[in-house]
Amino acid sequence: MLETVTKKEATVLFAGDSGDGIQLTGTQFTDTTALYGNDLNTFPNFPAEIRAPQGTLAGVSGFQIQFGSIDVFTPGDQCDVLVVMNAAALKTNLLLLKKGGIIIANTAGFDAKNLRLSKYEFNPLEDDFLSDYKVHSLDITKLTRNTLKESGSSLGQKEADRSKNMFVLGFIFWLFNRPLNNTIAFLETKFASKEGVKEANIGLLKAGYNFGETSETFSTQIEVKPARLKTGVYRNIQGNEAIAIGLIAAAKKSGLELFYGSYPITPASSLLHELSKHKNFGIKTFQAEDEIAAICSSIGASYGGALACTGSSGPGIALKGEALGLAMMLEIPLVIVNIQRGGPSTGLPTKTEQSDLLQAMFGRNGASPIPILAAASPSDCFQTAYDACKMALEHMTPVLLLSDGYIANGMEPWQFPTADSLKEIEHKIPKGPIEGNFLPYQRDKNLVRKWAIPGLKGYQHRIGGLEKEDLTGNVSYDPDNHEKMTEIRAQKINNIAHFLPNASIDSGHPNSKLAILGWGSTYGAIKTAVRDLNAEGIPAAHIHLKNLHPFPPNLKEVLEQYELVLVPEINDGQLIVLLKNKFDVVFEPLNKVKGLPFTSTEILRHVKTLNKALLC
Amino acid sequence: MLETVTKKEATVLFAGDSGDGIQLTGTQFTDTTALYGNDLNTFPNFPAEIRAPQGTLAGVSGFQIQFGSIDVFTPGDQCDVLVVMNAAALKTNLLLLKKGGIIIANTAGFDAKNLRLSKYEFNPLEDDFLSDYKVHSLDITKLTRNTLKESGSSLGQKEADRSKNMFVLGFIFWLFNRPLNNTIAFLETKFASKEGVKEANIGLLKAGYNFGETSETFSTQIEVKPARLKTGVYRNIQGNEAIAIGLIAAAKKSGLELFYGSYPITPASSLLHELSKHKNFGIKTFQAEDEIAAICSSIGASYGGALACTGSSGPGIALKGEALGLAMMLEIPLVIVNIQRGGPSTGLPTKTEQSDLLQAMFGRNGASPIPILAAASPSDCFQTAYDACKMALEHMTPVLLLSDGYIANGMEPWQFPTADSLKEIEHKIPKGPIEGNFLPYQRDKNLVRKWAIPGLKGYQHRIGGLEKEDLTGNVSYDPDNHEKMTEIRAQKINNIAHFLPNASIDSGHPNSKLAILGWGSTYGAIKTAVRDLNAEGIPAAHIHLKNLHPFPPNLKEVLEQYELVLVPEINDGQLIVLLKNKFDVVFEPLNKVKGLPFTSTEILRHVKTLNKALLC
Amino acid sequence: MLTTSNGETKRSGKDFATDQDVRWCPGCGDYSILKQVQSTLAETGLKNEDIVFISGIGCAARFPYYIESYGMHSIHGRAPAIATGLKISNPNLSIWVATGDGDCLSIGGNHLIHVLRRNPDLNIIMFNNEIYGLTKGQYSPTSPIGTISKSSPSGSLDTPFSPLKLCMGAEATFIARSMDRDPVHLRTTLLEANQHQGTSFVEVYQNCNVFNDGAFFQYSDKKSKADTTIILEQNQPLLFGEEKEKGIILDGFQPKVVHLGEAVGHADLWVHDAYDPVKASLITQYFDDPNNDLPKPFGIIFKKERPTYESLIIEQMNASKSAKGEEHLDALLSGENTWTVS
Amino acid sequence: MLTTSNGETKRSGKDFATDQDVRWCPGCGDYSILKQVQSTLAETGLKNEDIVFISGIGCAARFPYYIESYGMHSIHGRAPAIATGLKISNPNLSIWVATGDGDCLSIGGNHLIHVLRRNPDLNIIMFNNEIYGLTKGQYSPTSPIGTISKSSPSGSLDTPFSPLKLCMGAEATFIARSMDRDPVHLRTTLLEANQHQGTSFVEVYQNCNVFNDGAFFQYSDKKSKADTTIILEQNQPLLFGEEKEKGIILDGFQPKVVHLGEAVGHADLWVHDAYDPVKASLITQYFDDPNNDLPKPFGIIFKKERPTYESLIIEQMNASKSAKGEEHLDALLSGENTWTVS
Ligand SMILES: Cc1ncc(C[n+]2csc(CCOP(=O)(O)OP(=O)(O)O)c2C)c(N)n1
Ligand SMILES: Cc1ncc(C[n+]2csc(CCOP(=O)(O)OP(=O)(O)O)c2C)c(N)n1
Ligand code: SF4
Ligand code: SF4
Ligand SMILES: [Mg+2]
Ligand SMILES: [Mg+2]
Repeated sequence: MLETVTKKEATVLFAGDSGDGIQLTGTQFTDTTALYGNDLNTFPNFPAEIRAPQGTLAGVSGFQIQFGSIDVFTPGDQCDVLVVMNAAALKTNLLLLKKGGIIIANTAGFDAKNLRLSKYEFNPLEDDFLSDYKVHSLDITKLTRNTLKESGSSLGQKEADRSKNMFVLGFIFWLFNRPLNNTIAFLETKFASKEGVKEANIGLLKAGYNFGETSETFSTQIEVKPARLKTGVYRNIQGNEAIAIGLIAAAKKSGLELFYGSYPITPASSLLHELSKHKNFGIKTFQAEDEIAAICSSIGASYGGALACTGSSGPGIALKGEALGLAMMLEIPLVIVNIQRGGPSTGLPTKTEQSDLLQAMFGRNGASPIPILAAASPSDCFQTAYDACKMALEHMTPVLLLSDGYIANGMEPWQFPTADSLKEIEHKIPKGPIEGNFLPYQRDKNLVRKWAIPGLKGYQHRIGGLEKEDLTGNVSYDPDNHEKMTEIRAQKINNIAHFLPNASIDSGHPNSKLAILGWGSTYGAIKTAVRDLNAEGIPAAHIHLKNLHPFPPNLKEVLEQYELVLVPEINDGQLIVLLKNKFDVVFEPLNKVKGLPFTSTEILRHVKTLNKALLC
Repeated sequence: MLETVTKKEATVLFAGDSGDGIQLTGTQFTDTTALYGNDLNTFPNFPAEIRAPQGTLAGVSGFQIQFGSIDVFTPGDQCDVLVVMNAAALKTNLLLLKKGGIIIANTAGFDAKNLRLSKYEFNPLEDDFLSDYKVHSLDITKLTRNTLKESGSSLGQKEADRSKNMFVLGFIFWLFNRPLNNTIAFLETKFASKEGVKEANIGLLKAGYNFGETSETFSTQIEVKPARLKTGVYRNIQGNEAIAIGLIAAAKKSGLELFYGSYPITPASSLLHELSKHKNFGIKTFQAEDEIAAICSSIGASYGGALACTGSSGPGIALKGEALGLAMMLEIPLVIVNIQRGGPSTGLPTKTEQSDLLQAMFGRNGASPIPILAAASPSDCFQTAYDACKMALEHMTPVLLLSDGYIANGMEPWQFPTADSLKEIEHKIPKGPIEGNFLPYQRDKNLVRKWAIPGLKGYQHRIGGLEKEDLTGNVSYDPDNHEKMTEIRAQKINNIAHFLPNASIDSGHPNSKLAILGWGSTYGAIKTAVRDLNAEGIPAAHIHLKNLHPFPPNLKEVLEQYELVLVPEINDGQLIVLLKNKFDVVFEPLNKVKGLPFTSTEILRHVKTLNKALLC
Repeated sequence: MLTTSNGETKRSGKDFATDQDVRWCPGCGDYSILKQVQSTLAETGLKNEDIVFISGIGCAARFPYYIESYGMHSIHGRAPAIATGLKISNPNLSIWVATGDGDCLSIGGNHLIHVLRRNPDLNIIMFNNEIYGLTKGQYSPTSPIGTISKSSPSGSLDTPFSPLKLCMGAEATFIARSMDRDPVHLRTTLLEANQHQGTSFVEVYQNCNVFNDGAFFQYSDKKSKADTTIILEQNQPLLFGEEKEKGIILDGFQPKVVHLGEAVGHADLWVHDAYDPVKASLITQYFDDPNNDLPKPFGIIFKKERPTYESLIIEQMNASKSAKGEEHLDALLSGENTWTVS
Repeated sequence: MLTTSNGETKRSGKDFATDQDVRWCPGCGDYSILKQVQSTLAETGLKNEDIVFISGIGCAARFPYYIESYGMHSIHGRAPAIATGLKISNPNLSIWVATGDGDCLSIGGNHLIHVLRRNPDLNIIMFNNEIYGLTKGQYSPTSPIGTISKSSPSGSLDTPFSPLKLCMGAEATFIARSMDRDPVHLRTTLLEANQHQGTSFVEVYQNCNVFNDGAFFQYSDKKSKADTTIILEQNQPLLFGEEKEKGIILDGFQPKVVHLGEAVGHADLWVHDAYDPVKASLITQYFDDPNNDLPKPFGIIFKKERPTYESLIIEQMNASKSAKGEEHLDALLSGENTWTVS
C-alpha cells in the first residue's frame, strides 16, 4: 500500500558523472519545486576538471537542493535522498546522507570498471555496507534503453544513454508527487528542432514517473507542502545572474550605459557571459587581455560617463590592486565584483571561500579607502549589486562587491521587484553649462565631487594618480595638502555610513547574551542555526553585515549589547580583524577553511560548546 | 676677534637649484664630518621633477645634516645654518630654520628673475623680513668668478658658475673649523682626467675657506666636538646601499648566487643600480619588463637555487600581489623589498611614507601569510636585509622587507661588521643523494620543507599554485586537507617567532606608564623624543619593532606593562590595526601623513598633551 | 584664437595650452612635441571638450597636463587599456595616448599589442627617447644593445624592439615615425594619424638631453641628416641625400642604396606605398636593423582600412536591439519562469 | 627504459611519465602532445632531473604534472618570466614552457614578446586551440572574428593575432608550427626547437573537443589535408596537394598557388629558407591571413643565430670578475671611506 509521509523540508542530492546531466536534472527539479510553491535553496558542486575521465572520483558532479514548507535558507546540511549514477558519486557523497536516508543507485554505474575507477575494492551495493540506509538499486541504464526500444525511438545508444537522467528525474518527481508539465514544456522548447530527442526525453520522464508508481520500489511517497512564502510573484535566481540583473537595473535607473570589462576566471566568468547576452539593453561588454586591462578599460569607460563595472575572483582582483588605487584617487564611480573562491594563489578555483575581505580592504599601496559590500544569498546579489552601483554613482567612488562561489552558483526563489519600485539613482554629471571656473575636486557636503565627463564644454580638466591639490586637482607636493586630502578621502567614505541602513537583528532572540555576526554567504547557515537554537530554547541573535566598510553607523551600539559576539567566517578570521580594530567587544571567531560553506549544524554545535552562562 | 662657540649638535641645511650641486656639497660635508668623528644623520630632499626650470620652487633641492658630539638619530628637526643658493631655496626652507639661526644667501640668486620665479614680491634679503635671523648675504657667484679669474682658470663661465658650490662648501668647512683634505682627495679622483676642472674646484674650496677666515663675515666659528661613538671602524652609509650590501653578504654567507629581478621605480631604483655594479660578486641583476615579470623571474631564480630578491615601491608591490601568493604557496625563499613612498596610487613618488604595511600583510587573495621586517635607519637596512635573507632561506618562505624613501636616501655612520662576524645562514637544499621517495611538502619540526632544486637527481617533483596535498604536494581538492594546509602555512610563519629576539626597551625609562612603540624609519625621531622627554623628567620608554609579522614572542608581556602605548606612524594608522587584533592594551595612534618624517619635537609635543597621570 | 581677415576665427596652438607650468627639463625634446601637438589640434578643428589625452607614467606621460582638453595621467603602462574603455563608452571623443618607450613597450607592451589588433579609433604618440627619463636613466626596450645606463653600467644585453616592427606583428592599421626636431613633418604626420579611422601608432624620436642626449641627432643634424634619413611619401620613390641623389631599390627582397645616374634612374626605385603590407614589413625589418646600412625612414609606413572596434560593437548592439527588440527592465527582472504565491 | 640488442639502454617516452592521473577531457588533443613531448624528451638524451617544465594556467598548463622532471604549474600568463629567471640562475637546465593561446597571448602577451627579444635558451610550446578551455569556452586572442563563444554569443569582434607573425615582430629567433594530430611532425619540430640555442616558439594546433571541436580538422582530415596544408622543409620548394602537384611561387611579393605543369616547374617555386627573415615574414603575413586562399604552413618558419641572454650575462659577469678581481665581502662592507673611533 502506498503511504505518504509529510515532511517540513527535504534535501535531495543528485550526483553522477559530469556527463550524466546532473546539473540539468537538478535545475529542472528546482524549477518544478519552486512552481509548486516550496521555499528552496540549491548548491551545485562542479568537478574541478572540465571533463575528468568518466567514472573517476574527480569527475563527480553534484546538485543539492533543500526545499520545504517552512523557510529554507541553505541547500541542507545533510540529505534525505541521494541519487547516484555511479560508484564514484556514491563514494564522494555518502557522508552527506542522513542515517536512514534513501539511496537511489544506478546499478549500471557499479560495474567492475566503475568500481575500480572509484577505488572501491568491493561493490557497496552488494553487501552490508549500506545497511544504515534505504538502498534502491535500479539498472537505470537498462530501464532507459528498454523504454526507448519499446517506444521505437530512433536514438542511438550513446544518445539514449545520455537521456537516462530524465528517467531519474521522472522517478524523483513521482517520489515527491510533483507534476511533470513544467519539465515537459522545457523539453519541448529545448528540443523543438529535434523531434526524436524531444520524444525520447519526454517519454523517459514519464516512464520514470510511471516506474515509481507501478514498480513498488517504494511504498512511500514524500510530501512537502507548499511554503507560506510572502504573497507575490517569484522566480528562481542564481547569484551571478542576480548581480548581472542588478547592474543592468542600476544602469537603466540611472540613465547610463553599462560597461562591463572583464577577463574570464572561475567563478566570475558567468557574469561576463550573462551580460554579453543582453546587448539589446545597451550593454557593452569587453573581454580584456587581462585583469589589469579589464579594470583599466572600466576606468576609461567610467571616465567617459558609463556605469562601469569589472568583475573577477581572488587572483584577478590581486592584479587589479594598483588600478583600484588609481580609481580611488580619481574619485570616479566603478563597481568591482569579486566572486571569491578558495585561496591563496590559484587555490581551489571551483570551491567557495570568504578569504578576500582583507585584500578588499587593504590590497593596495597607501591609504586607499574603498567601500565594501557583501551579498548574503543568491537573490540578495541583486540588491547588493544595485546598491553598489548607487553608492558608486552617488558618492563618486569605486565600490567593492564581494560574493563567492557558493552563492554565485546557488539558486533560490526570488520575489523580484518591479522596475518602478527600485530606489532612484542620481549621478553627478553636471547638468547645464559651466559657470565660472571648473574645480574638479570641489566637493558637496558629502565630500563628493562632480563627474565632469569629456564632451562637456567648459569642464575640461586633467586628473591622475599623483596627489592632488584640494579643489583644483592640480598636482601638489605640499605636505599639508597631502594630509588634508588623505583625510578627506577617508572621511568621504566614512560619510557613506550616514546613508546606510542601521544594523539590526536579522532574526533570533532579542535579548540574548550571544550574537552571531555574519557577512556574505554564511547568511543561510547562521539563520538556520539561530532558528534551530531558538527552537531548542537557546537564545541567540543573528546580525548580518552587508556593509563591511564603512560599517553601519549604529553597529557599535548594537554589538555592545552582547556579552559575546560569535563571528563565523569561511576563512581564517578576517572580519574579526576589522571588528577588533573598531569595537571594544568580546568577539569569538568560528572559522572553516575547507572550500565549503558552513552547515547550520556546525554553527549550532559550536554554540553549544560555549560557556553555558552565555546561553540563557 | 674670532670666537668659538661650542655646541653639542648642529644642523645645516644646504638648499639651492637642482643644478647647484647641492647633493654633492652635502655628501662631501657629511664625509668630512664623519671622518672628524661626529655622529650624524642626513636627509636629502629631491625635487619631484628631473630638472624643473631653474629658479622655481619646484626645482629646489635640499640636503640636511645633523651632527653632534652626542648621539644623533635624525637629520634634525630645525636647522642652525641654512645655506640658500637662490630665492626659491629660501622660500621653501625658511620654516625649517630655528629662530636666531644663520642664513648664508647667495645674492646672485636673488635677482629680479629669481624673485619672480620664487614668487617673492620683494627681496627678502633687503628689508626687515629676515630680522629674526642672522643673515649673511654674499655674492657667491661673483666671488667664484673672481676667484677663478685671478687664478687664471681656463673654465668657461657656465662651468665656472657650476663650481660655486665648492666655494660654499669651503666656507662652511671654515665655519665649523673642518679640514679640507678629504674633499680635496675626492676632487682629485673625481676630476683626475680633467686637470682644469680639478684645479678650479680645489681652488674654490680653498678660497671659500680662506674667505671665511679673512673676510670677517663671521666673528664666530662653531665647534662640534667628536662624538663618543663606540670604538671601532666606521663608514657612512645610505639605506638602499645598505640593503644591497646586506643582500650580497647574505648570498656570500649562504654560498648562493644572488639574483635581483626588478623594474625601476622611485625610490627603489638605486637598489638595482647598486647591485648591477657588483657583477664581480657573481650577482645577476635582471631589469624586467614590469614588476610582475620582476617577481616572477625572481621566483624562477629561487626555484633554480639562487638567493632571489625583487624590489619595488608601493604601486609596483601592488602589482606583485598575485605572484607573491604563488611564492607563498610554493614555499620557496624570496625577499621582496618595498621602499615605501607617499601613496595612494602614484601618490608622492619622491616623498616618504609608511603606508604599505597593511598591503604587505593582506595584499593578496586568500590566507597568505608572509613574514614582514622593517628597517629602522640607513645602517639598520644592512642587518634587516641580511636577516630577511636568512629568514627566507631557513624557513623557506617569501619575506617582505619594508624600508622607505627617508632612510633609503638618508645617510649615517655605520660601524660595519666583518664578514666573519655575520651570523651563519643555512639553506635547505638537500645534500647527498635521495633516499626513498621524495615528498616535496614533508616538513621538519619548524614546518619547513626542503629546497629541492632542479638538477638534483631523484628529487624531481611538480609544484604550483593550486592547493596541495600534505606531504606529496599533489593537487588536492580535499576539504580537510585544505584546512590543514592553511593552518600549517600560518603556523609555519608563526613558528618563526621562536627564532626572533625578544622585544625590549630600546631606550628610555624602564618603569614608565607610557611606551612609545614604533616601527621602521620613525626610529630616530622617537629615540630623540624619548631622550629629550626623559631629560625633562618625563618618563617614557621606546620600543621599536623590527618584526611586524610574526611579532616577537614576548611582545604581549612587554606591552601589557604600560598603561598607554603611543604608536607614531607616517601613515593613517596601520601597525595599530595589527596590534589591536592581537593585544588587549590601550593604544593611541599618532599619525602624520605629509610625505615627511616625524620630527622628534612633534612626538615630544604630542606626549605632553597626554593625560598628566601617564607622565609620571 | 585668431580672427582672420574674412572674420573667420582660426584657432592656434595657444588655444590648446593650459595654465600649468611645463615641468620638463629645459631643453627636453618634449617641448617641441607639445607645441606641434597643440598646433595640430588647432588645425583639426576639434573642440577642446571633445579631446581627451590619456597617458601612463613617465616624462612623456605628463603630457595631458599641458593640453587644454580633458586628460588623465593614469598609471604606468595602462593608457591604451583605459583609452579603449573610454572610446567604447564614448565613441565621439577624439582620444590621444601620450606614452614613452618604457611606458608603452615595457610595462605596457601587452596593452599596446592588444589595442592594435582591436583597432579602436585612437591616436597613440610614443615618445621614443630610448631611455627611462622620469626614473633617471635606465635603459629601455628600445635602447640599443650595449647601452650604458644606471641599471646597465657595463652595457645592456637585451635586443631592443623595433617598435614599428612589433606593431606590424600586432596587426596595426597605421604606423608612422616622426621626430621632435622636425616640426613640420611631425605636424603632418599627426594630422594623418588623426584622420586615420582606427588605432594610429606614431613613434616620435625625442631627445632626452639629460639622460640620453643626442641619441637621434644624426637624423636632425644639418650635416648628416640628408644621408641618414629618408622621408617616405605615398607613391613617391625612395630618395634621399643632399641632392636627392640617392635612392633605394629592391634587390630581390633586399633594399639597397643606389646612386642615381645612368645605371639606375627614378623609375627603378622602390615606390612607397603605405597600403602595401609587404613593403611596410620590409621597411620595419630592414631599415631599423642597425646592421644594415640604410637611412632611417620617417613618415607613414603602413596604413590599412579596417572597421574600428567601437563601430563593430555598436553595430552588434544595434543588431541585437533590432533582433530582440528594445529592452524592458521588468521583463529582465521577471525572467521567463515565474510563479505566484497568493 | 628499454635495453637494445647491444646492451645500450634506450629511453622511451614512458621514462618521462609521472604517476599522476591525466585529467584532460577524454579525446582532448593535449594527450597526443603529451605523448610526443615525452617521446621527444627520450630522444634528446636529457636526464629527467635536468629538465624543467614551467606553465601558467589553463588546460595546457597542467602539462608539468605529467612529465617526470621538475615542474612548476605557476600563475596565469607568467611562465615566460619565471622561465627567464630560472634560466639565468641555472643555465644548465633544459627549460620548457607549456602554455595555451590565452595564457601566452592574452594575459601573458607582454612576457612573451620580451622573452623573445631577450632570447634565453627556452622551448615554448603554445597549445593553440583558439579558445579558453579551462574556463569553459570563451574566445581567445587567436579565435577568428565572429567566433561564437560563451563570452561572445553574437560573435567575437577582435581581430585575432597570428601568433607567429607577432613573434616575428618581437625579434624571435625560432618559430615553428605543428599539430596534435601529426605525431611525427610534432616530434621532429620539437627536437629542432630543443636544438636551437635561444628561445624557440612552437605553435601547436590542438583540438579542444569540448569547446572548439574540429577547429583544425581540415589540416588533419585525410580528405582535405593535402590541399590545406604545406609542410615547410629547409631548402625544399613549397609543394603541396595530394600528388604534390601544386606549389607556391612568388608573384612580386605575393605568394600564389600554381599547378605544376608545363608553364611552371619545380625550379620556379619558392624554396623554403628558414634563415631568411623576409621569407619568414611573408609566410606569417600571407599564409595566416584567412583572406588569402593559401595552404597553412607547418614546420620551422624562421630561425636565426643570436647569443642567448644567459650567455651574455655570464660573459659580462666574468668580464667584471677579471676586470675588478674576485670579490671580497670585507672590502664591500667597508667601502672606500672609513674612519676609526678609538
Ligand atoms: C607600476 C610602476 N612601475 C614603475 C614606475 C616607475 N616609472 C615611472 S616612469 C618609468 C619609465 C619611464 O620611461 P618612459 O616610459 O620611456 O618615459 P620617459 O620618462 O622616458 O618619457 C618608470 C619605470 C611607476 N611609476 N609605476
Ligand atoms: C589571474 C588569472 N586570471 C584568470 C584566470 C582564469 N583562467 C585560467 S586558464 C584561462 C585561459 C585558458 O586558456 P588557454 O591559455 O588558451 O588554455 P586552454 O585551457 O585553452 O588550454 C583563464 C582565463 C586565472 N587562473 N588567473
Ligand atoms: S629626463 Fe629627459 S625626457 Fe625627462 S624631461 Fe628631462 S630631458 Fe625630458
Ligand atoms: S576543455 Fe578542451 S582543451 Fe581543456 S581538456 Fe577539455 S578538450 Fe582539452
Ligand atoms: Mg623614455
Ligand atoms: Mg586555449
